[in-house]
Amino acid sequence: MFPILSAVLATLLVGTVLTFLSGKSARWVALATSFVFLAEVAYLLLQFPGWAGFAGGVPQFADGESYAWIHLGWLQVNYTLGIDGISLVLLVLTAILQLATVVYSWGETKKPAAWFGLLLLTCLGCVGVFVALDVLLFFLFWEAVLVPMFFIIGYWGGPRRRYAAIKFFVYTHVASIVMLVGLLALVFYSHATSFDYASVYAAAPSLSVVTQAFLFLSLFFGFGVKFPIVPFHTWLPDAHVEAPTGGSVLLAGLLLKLGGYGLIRWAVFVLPNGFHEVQPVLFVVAFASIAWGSVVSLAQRDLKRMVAFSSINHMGIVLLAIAVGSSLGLLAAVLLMFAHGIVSALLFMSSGSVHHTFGTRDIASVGGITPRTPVLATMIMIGSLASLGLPWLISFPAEFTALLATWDRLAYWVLLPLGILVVTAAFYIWMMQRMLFGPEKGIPESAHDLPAYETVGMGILAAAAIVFGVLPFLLVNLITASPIRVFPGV
Amino acid sequence: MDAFLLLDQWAFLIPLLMVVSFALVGLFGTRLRALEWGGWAAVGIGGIAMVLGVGIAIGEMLHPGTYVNAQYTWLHLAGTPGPFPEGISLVAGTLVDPLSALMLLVVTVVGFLVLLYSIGYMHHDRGLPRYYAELSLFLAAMTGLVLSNNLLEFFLFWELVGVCSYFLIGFYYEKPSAASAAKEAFLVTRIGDVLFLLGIFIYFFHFATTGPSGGWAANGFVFAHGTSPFLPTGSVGSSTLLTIAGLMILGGAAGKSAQFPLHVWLPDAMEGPTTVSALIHAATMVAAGVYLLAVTSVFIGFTATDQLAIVAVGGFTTFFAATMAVVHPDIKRVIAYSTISQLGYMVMAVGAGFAMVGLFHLFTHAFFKALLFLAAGSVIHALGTQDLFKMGGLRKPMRVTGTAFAIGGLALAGIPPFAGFWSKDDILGSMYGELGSHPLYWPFWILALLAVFLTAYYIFRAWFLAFGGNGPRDPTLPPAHEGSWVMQVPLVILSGMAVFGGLLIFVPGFQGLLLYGAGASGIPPVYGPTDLALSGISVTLGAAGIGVAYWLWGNGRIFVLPESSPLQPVRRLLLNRYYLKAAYDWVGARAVYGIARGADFVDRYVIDGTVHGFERAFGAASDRLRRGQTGVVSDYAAYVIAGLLGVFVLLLLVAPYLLAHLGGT
Amino acid sequence: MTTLPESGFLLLSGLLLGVGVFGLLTRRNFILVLIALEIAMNATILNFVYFAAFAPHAAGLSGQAIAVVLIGFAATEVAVGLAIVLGLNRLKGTIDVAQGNLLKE
Amino acid sequence: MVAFSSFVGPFVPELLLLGGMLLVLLLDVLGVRRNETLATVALTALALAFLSILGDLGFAPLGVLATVGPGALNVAPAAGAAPLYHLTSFGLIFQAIFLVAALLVVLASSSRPSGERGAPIFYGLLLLATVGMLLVAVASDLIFLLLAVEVVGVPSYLLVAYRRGEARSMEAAMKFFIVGALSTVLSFYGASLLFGAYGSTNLFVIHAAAASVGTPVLVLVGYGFLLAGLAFKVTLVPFHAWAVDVYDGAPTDVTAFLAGGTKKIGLFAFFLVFLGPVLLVHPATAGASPFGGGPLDLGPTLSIALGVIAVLTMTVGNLLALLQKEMKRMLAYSSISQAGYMLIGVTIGTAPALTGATLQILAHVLMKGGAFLVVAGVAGLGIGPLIDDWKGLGVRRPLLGAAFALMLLSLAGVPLTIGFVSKFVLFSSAVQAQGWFIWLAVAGLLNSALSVFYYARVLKVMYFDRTDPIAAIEAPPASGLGAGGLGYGRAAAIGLAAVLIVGIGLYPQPILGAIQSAAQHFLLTGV
Repeated sequence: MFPILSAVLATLLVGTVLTFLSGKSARWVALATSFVFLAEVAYLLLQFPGWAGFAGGVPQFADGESYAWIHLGWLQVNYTLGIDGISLVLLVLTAILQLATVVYSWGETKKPAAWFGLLLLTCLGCVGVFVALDVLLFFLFWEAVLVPMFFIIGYWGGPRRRYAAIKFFVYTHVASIVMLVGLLALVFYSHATSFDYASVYAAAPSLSVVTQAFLFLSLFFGFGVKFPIVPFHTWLPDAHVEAPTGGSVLLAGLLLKLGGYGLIRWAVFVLPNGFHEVQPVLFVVAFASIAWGSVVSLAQRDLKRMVAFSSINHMGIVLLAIAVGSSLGLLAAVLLMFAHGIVSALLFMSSGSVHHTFGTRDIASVGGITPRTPVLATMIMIGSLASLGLPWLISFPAEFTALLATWDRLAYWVLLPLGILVVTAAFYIWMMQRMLFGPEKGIPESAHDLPAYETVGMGILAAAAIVFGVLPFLLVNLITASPIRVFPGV
Repeated sequence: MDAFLLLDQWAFLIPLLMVVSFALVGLFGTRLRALEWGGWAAVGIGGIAMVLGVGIAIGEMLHPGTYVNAQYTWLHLAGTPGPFPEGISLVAGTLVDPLSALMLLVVTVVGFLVLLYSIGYMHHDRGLPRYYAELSLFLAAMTGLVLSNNLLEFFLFWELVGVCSYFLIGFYYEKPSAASAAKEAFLVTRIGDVLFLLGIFIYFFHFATTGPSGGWAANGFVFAHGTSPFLPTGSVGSSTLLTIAGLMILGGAAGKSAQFPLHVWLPDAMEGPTTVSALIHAATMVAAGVYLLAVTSVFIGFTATDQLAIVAVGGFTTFFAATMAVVHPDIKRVIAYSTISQLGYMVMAVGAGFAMVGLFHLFTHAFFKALLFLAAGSVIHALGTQDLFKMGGLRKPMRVTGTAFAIGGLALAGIPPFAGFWSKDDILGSMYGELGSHPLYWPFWILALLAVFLTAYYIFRAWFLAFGGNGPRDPTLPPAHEGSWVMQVPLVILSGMAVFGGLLIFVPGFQGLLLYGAGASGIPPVYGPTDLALSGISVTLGAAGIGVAYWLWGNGRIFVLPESSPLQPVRRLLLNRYYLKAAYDWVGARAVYGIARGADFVDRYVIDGTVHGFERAFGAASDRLRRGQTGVVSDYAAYVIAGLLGVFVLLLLVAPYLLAHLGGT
Repeated sequence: MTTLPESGFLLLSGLLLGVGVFGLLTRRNFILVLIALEIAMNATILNFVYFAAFAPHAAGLSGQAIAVVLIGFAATEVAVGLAIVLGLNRLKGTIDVAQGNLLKE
Repeated sequence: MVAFSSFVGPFVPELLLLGGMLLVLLLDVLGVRRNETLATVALTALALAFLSILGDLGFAPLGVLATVGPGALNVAPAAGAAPLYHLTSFGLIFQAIFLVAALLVVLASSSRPSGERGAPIFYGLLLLATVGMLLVAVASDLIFLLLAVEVVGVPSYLLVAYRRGEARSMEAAMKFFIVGALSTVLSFYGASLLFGAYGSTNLFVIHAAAASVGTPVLVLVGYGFLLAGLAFKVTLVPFHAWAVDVYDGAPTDVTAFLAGGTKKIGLFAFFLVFLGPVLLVHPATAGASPFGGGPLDLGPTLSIALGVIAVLTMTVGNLLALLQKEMKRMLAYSSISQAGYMLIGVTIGTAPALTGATLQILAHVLMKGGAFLVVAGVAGLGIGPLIDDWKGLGVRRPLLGAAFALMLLSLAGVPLTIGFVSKFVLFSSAVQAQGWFIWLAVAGLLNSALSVFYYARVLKVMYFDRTDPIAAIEAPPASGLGAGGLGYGRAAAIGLAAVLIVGIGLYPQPILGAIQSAAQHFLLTGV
């Protein structure tokens, strides 16, 4: 059959190259690429046959491809691709975010060719992570994402961008190194016949529970830093605050999702017994991240930094939902990843626009912007309300399911995340009170409402937030077309 | 006849219509040349909605106790391993039953009247389209909430009304006080919502497999099945878990219905336009909490402990809020406190198991409280101030308003035959019946009784201050005048309801409505001697209250509490709202924010500091080593020799040791 | 540890090596360094000759042959060394090995 | 004819290079000193040698060039025979790698300003050193091996100093010579001790004997001396101190040759000397361990020592590079740490590990050699030696910058580059070997993570730092050479390296396959 997934990757690759070469008109090429990519994802959705269940104890994938890559007998690496509901949902997210980001940064004047090229490259890496079904291939894309992001932060970023870029690169690289050790040990200690997901999946149970636990921990660390988990999160605020808007959008919208996806696909599914052993650790970390992210956000004066910390809180909930380790929890986790992808992207775009409209992101020094910039204010409102988990907006169904699952597993511990919901609401509402409402303050004469392309870019996301908030079931049915549906729970 | 039941199938049109209105006004409102047009559109659609609502209510009256459940499945997850073996399905649907019919009547009627009134009240405001859009959205959400046929859907609308209230309170967002009031309202109710969520969780899991056809989860957690509650009545028993669930529900209700201790937001919510206060913060949204309790008690049920807790909260709030109303100088806030207090009555009734009695008071209260607010609204509209002590002698220039306010006051004070009398007495009477079996209800019942006196006192204190005497006390005020007809018509209609609304209980259909469900006892015309005695007492208390008010404030008198009076500290305590607001502000602004700042510091300098520590450590090591590169060749040669010796140590000592003790490879 | 009957020889060669290395480490004059190197080299050569004669498994003449080769090699090495000495001397006017530290750290 | 081919055949590449060298010197005598001419001669010799080696390796299209019959490879000698040299496909692969290094350097130098004094000497010595490298790859006798190593060493002393006018170069040569000579003495001394223990310097004999005889302390001491002596070439810590000064002081093209080329012969020497014993699994019969924990086992003992040194090397190398201000020295330190990775291969001693190490060696030839060639070229553009002098280069010279960035990323082990693949295979083999070897993988990976820090710093300077326009770059290059002042030859060399880095990084299968099968043969005897 036609290798559609390779075609998708090829599209982005070619698009990237062309964008790099096309100088001034780069944005058009990038836009075209994003549309083609969108179309391909739509095609994937249309012809997605649903989940084929297990064969020989190994989960099946759609649109599978596999070609020999490195065969040394002891080292059997293949180029293996495939998707199920989980990857598909995240592909949809990627497509939406890519389009929105390209449109939003339409006005980029600083080396546009490189800018748009790197944007596409980042998305390429993420797509690769979502469709790769081979340990090496997965890790390859996983690492490949770092490089373009490094340049995006370092070249287009804010005043401390150099420091932030290097910190981001080194910090996350160290994490992926630990993860790589875990993956290699997983392959070789379980005597898997190849690096393919299937053979690893089949071989893993042969490992002793203790080994599984250690492997799970090492993988968890690798994926966790991407989440990020407290206390290994400090790369995130710097990276976000210094990164250019488009960079933050992809960083929060996609890169953080890699961690969640990896944890589910490569750790939870493959090492359920090890997972069971270390589950308490995950709970503790998750609670810490939820509480810490939210409480620290409350103290931030910089809008962007606040949103960054709220990401820690939300990804903490994702982690909690995963840690619950039930079918329901995993469903919630993926749903929430999608939701957070959309919402945080919207919020980062908003703070970017705030920055170049009012010349500062300091919440306390700008006020009453609503009359002057109604559209921007509306976007901020939608973003904030969605992010604090308001029903009818995308985050709610996800958080609701997540907490429902948590109650099922942890009973009254759920009060902690529930209580934190109030704090989360507090800092968003407080921010809106100070920035959007009240008498006008600190608004330069030059300030005018958003340019059209930014409005469209954010509009796409806002629309997504509302549509999927009213009809989350579109996503749910897709996500459950995966091993999640029958995950026995640990 | 059955045309009405047919109508029930189309109940979902009501929220839908209001959504349309929302979209219409929201998107094109600003395009319309005369902003009022947007308003009129909303009023028109609201009218249609009202007709539908009234129709449905009538239908329910003609066929008391029927359920009409219209739903379609949104999502069905086949049985997953874990908590929901039968699978989950989520449904969207409408349920028309006595409860919702009554609520629907209130919401649509008051809603329409307020929409109409606003045309006049808001005409000068440039934010008119936004106003009507938000109001329409609110009505959509509120009717949706009323018609919800399952707990999840209920919660969705529950939150939506909250947001609308948030935006409407902050309607004059450029006013800092309004912005902060909106924030406060959102956050305080949010606390309730969170508890509510937990309650939902507990119910979902506990009853996942209870009930017919595959259990509750498989049927979308709907309230009703056929013509009876889905969950078999009495399935609650007295389990601790469900007790906690019930308390969580109470928490949610307390947040929305501004019950102690989550009441602080409602008085401040008066920053919104008076119309909003009338509709949302008197008649409908704040009543949603009571409605939630009623629905829960009917379809799920409370344990005895829950009931006691609910009664306690309600009864205490009734009195507690009334005391604060006694001293307040702001006309709107007085009414706001009275709202809290009246909601307390309803909560108490529902808690004691008289859902319909509570809703009956909700019904009457909605009208006379809306009336009071709208009346106050026209006063504010005319004078531009809310301070009672500046007003005075308004009864002459504003006859309609003055009368309306008086009628509302009488109804509130529970003077027969005005509406309030019937419902409030009903509550006190039916509660009294329970006192025997539940002695613990006594104190709260007594508090509620005392509140009757306070109620009558403060509302007429307000009336005398505003309308009594001759001429305003503050000469700078503009000359008062009546509002346009759009403002007067609603006042008249509502006055009508405030006068006769209570008498509806003698109408068989309506009675049938009220007779439905638990707590059928004690509803007129089942008047026994005790009831009469009780009525006597409460009426006397009410009259006394009015009398005292006249004695202190009548004919333009101003009663000033002497500085020496032992009551001064009490007065201060009341004026400062028992310092609860201050306490909350302290917790919010000092404690929580302080913790946050501390956490931020730790994050920057301890956690991130550690990262930098690693950086520095490596740097230091690098420096040390680099100093070894002296550039002197004999040093390098020395290193080589040292290395040679090191290799010998490795080969002859270290490696053998490791091999011997660690077993090597 | 296994001992060769004539481990005295080993001692001798070891001593030679030690002297050479010590000289190399302590002498600052390039010429003396070269000489030290020669001494150390001779320890090796001595070893080969000696082992060829007395090693447990007699290896015939190969030891001597190697010794000869090594003598030749040592000579070439010294030659190169001297070339560098000259270059150094011409450039810096000194052959003090400790002088050169343009390059460090 | 048969006799001829069997005797001369194996050495055709060496002979070709010697011929090239003589021709260069002859041209010098004849007064032909045009740089291009000399470079062309050297290039031709190297290329021919390269092709003939590929032919011997039996690459289908080049089979005709084979100078030894395909049967002549990997044939273990008759028992008791003690050949001086032994043709293995593994050795040939290394010869090919060495030639690649030499080719890159010569190609780059072909575009150096003409008429420079000592150009003929440069090419001549370079070819001579290459001959030595090729000999190392076929040696099967300790003395032959060590002499071959010296055939590389002695010319490289002079190569460093061939620009006689430069004090830095001269000083570098002096240091190089003294430490080098010392190491030579040590390694020969070690050889003599082994000769004493086994009565032979032939590696077949030694390995076989080591397998049976057991481990008298004399043997361990001998191996210790050899280890120390050879460690000098491989720049293992603490035998590394000379390397940085020499790499720094030498003319950068020579540095490229030293770092990319000669260093590797040390590793091959390690393979020859240590793999044999490391592979011995039989418990030794004699020489109980001083700790009474059973017999002193030669293989594990050596492998532990090597492991410790490997970790020490990579760690210290990285730490030294961490804060380095000068580009050349930073790269020098980084190549020290890279040596540590390669040593892992010997430590583990399995075919997979050897494969990884070999690919790592090839990778290092391309990355580090290429990097130094870039540095030389950039110096030609009038940019200072400090890393900070490279400000904005990546933006101003996109292609050159991209190539250099690529090499750095490859050094850091970022995917889609040969550097990643080699590290991946190497560390996989460590994990696959299990036991305590997994800690080698952990140490190596953490080190590569640490190294990312200083590579990223260079990228930061090249791309992110604000640039004050440097006339030397804006204005037409002083050297007046093509390819924007680099010269076409150098540009070609750099481009070639970059292409190989990515190409092999994307599809390493053929090379890895060849290496592994060769390694398996090699490990049968360890020679």
